[in-house]
Amino acid sequence: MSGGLHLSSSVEVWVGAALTLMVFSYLWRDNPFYKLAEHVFVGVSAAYVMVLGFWTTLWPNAIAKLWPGAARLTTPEAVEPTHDWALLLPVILGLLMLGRLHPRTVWLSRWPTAFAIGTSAGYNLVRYLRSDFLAQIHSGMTPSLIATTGGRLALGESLSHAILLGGTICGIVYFTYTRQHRGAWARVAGTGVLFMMVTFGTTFGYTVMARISLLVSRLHFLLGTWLGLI
Amino acid sequence: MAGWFEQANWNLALFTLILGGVLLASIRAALRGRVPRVRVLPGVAAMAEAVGRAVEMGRPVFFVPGTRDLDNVQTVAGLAVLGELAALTARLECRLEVLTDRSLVMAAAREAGRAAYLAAGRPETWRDDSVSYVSDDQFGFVARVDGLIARERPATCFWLGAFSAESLLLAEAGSQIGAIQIAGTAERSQLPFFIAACDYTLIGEELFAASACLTGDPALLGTLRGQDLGKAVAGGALLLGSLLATAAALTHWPFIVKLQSALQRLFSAGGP
Amino acid sequence: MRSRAPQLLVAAVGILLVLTAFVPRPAPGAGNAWQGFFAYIDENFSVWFNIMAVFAFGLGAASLLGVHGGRVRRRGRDWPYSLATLLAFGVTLLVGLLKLGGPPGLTGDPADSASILGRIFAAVVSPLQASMFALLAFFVASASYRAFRVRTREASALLAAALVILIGRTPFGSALTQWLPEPLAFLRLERLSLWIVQVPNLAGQRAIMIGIALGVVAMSLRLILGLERGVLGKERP
Amino acid sequence: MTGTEHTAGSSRRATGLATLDRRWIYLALAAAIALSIVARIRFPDTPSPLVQAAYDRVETLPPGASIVMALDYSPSSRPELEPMAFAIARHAMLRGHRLILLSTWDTGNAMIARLCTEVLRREFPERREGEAWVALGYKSGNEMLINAIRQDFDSMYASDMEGRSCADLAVLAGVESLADCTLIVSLSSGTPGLKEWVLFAGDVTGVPVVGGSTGVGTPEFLPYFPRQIRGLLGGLKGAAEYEAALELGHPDFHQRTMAATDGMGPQAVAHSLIVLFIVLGNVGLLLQRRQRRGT
Repeated sequence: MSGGLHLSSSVEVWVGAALTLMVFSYLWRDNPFYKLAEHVFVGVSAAYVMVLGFWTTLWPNAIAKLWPGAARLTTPEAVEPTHDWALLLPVILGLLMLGRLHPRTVWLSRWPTAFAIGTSAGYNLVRYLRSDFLAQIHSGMTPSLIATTGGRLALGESLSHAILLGGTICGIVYFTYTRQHRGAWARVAGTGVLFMMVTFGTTFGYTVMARISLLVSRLHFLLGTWLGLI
Repeated sequence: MAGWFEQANWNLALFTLILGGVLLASIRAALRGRVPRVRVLPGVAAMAEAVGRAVEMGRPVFFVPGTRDLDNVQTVAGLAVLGELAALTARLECRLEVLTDRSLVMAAAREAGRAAYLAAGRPETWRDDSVSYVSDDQFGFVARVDGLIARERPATCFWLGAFSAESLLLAEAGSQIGAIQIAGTAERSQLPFFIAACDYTLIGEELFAASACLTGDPALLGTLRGQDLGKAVAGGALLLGSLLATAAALTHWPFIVKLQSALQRLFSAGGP
Repeated sequence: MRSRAPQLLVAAVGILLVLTAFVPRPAPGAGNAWQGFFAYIDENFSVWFNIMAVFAFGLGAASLLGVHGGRVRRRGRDWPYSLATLLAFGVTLLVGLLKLGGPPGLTGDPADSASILGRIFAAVVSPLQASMFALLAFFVASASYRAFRVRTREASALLAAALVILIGRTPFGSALTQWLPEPLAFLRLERLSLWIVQVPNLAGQRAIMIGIALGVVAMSLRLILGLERGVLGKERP
Repeated sequence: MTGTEHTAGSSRRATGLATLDRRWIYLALAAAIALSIVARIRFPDTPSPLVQAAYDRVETLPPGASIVMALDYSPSSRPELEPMAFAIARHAMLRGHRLILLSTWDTGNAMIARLCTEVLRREFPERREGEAWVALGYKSGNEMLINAIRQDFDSMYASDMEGRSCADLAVLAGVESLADCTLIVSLSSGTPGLKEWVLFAGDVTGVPVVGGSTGVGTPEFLPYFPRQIRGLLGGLKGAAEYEAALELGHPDFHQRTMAATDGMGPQAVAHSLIVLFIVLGNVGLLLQRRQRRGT
């Protein structure tokens, strides 16, 4: 702390520091400073995302492909994209979505909603079946008894494999719906819960460091960049 | 055939057909009266009570159907639960506040809410603006929701859908004001935080089962029987695969080795 | 027409997308119409979805203006703050859509660091995002204090695993247990945390993943069949 | 503000431990981290087996061995991964290895450029660019890039980042493809990254892979150790351990920066504090139980 304060002279740093403190004030309780930061944040960030959506999604992927001349407006040296009339479909669906703005045309918006729900169903069904069902079973089919190179039983490793297999199956049992969790079945399911709790504890423990880093870098900004203490 | 069907994905196709068939058969059986008795999920059972608590306290219920868009199946599962909860808030005349960070989700949530109030016989009490859009920005959304929680002090918070790092930012804010919180997500990295901060958490697949359990609709309950049969396949395959792998490694008998590699191929997730 | 037909669209889109997984990708410059059709769907439906989502911004904006505009008009509680939201929203939208500042005219990246939008991002959005995100450090601390108690068997398992990992992530974690003799070496913190990650953690993850996969498959099928009432706002029987 | 329980006066202290107002926790955490930043607290670290395995791989290669290092990360995860890149690059230079830098991420060029200016050119001026190391940079294609350079580097990289023809560079003499390299180092914060380098490069060619990943991503890679990944640096701690290993193994060498070790100071303080609060909460709970049983 030898140097003492060396306050920053940049307006942006001061704005950033003020906003940081306003957000942190929430930790004490809700207050006018937090409220102001929150309301500005909502307005700016909503508009920011909308602007990016317009210029980086709608413009190049829809407008420029329906009206190739448009591409030149944003990138003069660009090669004109080829027409893709099929893009009229999402544009029409998008316009139907706006039907919600008027009570009499609300029903129109159910078509684009249906399209969206259809994509969620279609995209995920096979993907999850492959990567979370087949792949997990595939990598779970490992030997439960491991022999050392000398032909003896590797006790520790075998035990670990057996625990892994047993824990997985107990966990699966926990998730069953159509059998009441009573008696032995309940004990197996309970063991499954214990395994899952260990899983959650592990993930939690591993995440703490990443979260602390975020605070460290914010405090670096406040103490260093703003106050010049370090 | 070669040009029509991706042969590398034969086992994926096989399992799609098997699971699809099992699910369809379970639905059919349930519709014919063989409705499975489903065990009570504590998180689902607590939902009605949690809404009732809000009515008693005269405070609102907050609902967030995740923070991803409508193409995420968890969002849709959250909305399915919202449909059932809205029917409840309609009957109990409880204030429902749905906050979304995607416009498409907002539209779908309004549709679900309106239909639920209509079905509950109270269409006149439904207001579209009880579902509002905040901001697509992850933390802009959180800033608003946390602020609202501190100000409106909801009695109950539902966090049902796909969440990222904001899970704990939302759930801690709710815990600070002592709200009853019921969460559910299939994002494995966020489950620990909901478990730590919420009263009830629907773990992974339970999120998808919640709407079925709430409605008690025979067809939906039928799919739960189908899912359980899928679990039997998974557990059986794991046991058999392990057994064969052990036998193959210890004995090296050609027959067992062949059988084991055949089973491995059946569950291979490779392909293009 | 109004109630049934959108459900057919859900089914059609869902089934088409499921089929894309089973149709071969056409070789470059070759492939039949069947392959070409599904390749187009596979590549473009997510783009279509995003285009639709941009149109839907209109609804989001309307909701935002409705909530905050309404409060300003009625002079409701906290209306000056709502005015701040409206101003922030309007200004950002304007300078962004017109690409004010930065590269000339409409050319260039809308969020270019020299543009006004880029500068708003750097000065306002970025510190706000980072600060909200940093709140997590505090919340992680308070949540672990509250939840990690030896109340039940389950909570104790959660606590034990988290403690081993947490202590193992500190520089002196491994020193704490270094004294353990070789037969008990498996209890040394670094080995124990590795074992927890590779065995019980993996078992739990695997069970959850298999469950989720089945849940997603069932949910998708229910959507395709139109069994989930509620989501599409189908009137109930 | 938390749901304080109403208990008899005698057990107030125990209850207090079990139901601390969360604002004390916030204050303690902020103060502890701020103090450890300002006071620059450092703790000596010891390398864990995973990091030591990575270190030993680099240490035991014969001088002149060619190491491919992929910097697959972006500025947001730079704090965790850059210290790894710096430490491993220093180690490779010290041991006289050849270093080939590339990336499958478009943000990778900037990351490679920082490594070149901050470490390679500045700290090892005698190990010349083009002879001891080369920055090939980013090429698009994701995992297809890995597939392509498995056959030969030429197909993707005709020149390095500064436009020098690769055919003229001494550092690439005898290194036609990934298969000719002696070690692959992948530092990644997502996809494509370590997993792809293992699946598409290490597993196929047999060239050993050593990896580094963000703290959050680490558990995913642990199952690959030790067969497919020969050494693993997990997050900031992994990087700090590598810095420690380098200090132990080459005590004469002065590391100009030890960003990970510096960053671990506040981390260690914060982690200890959280553990302390957990312990306090449980002590409070146990005291409460005992008192309840007593009355």
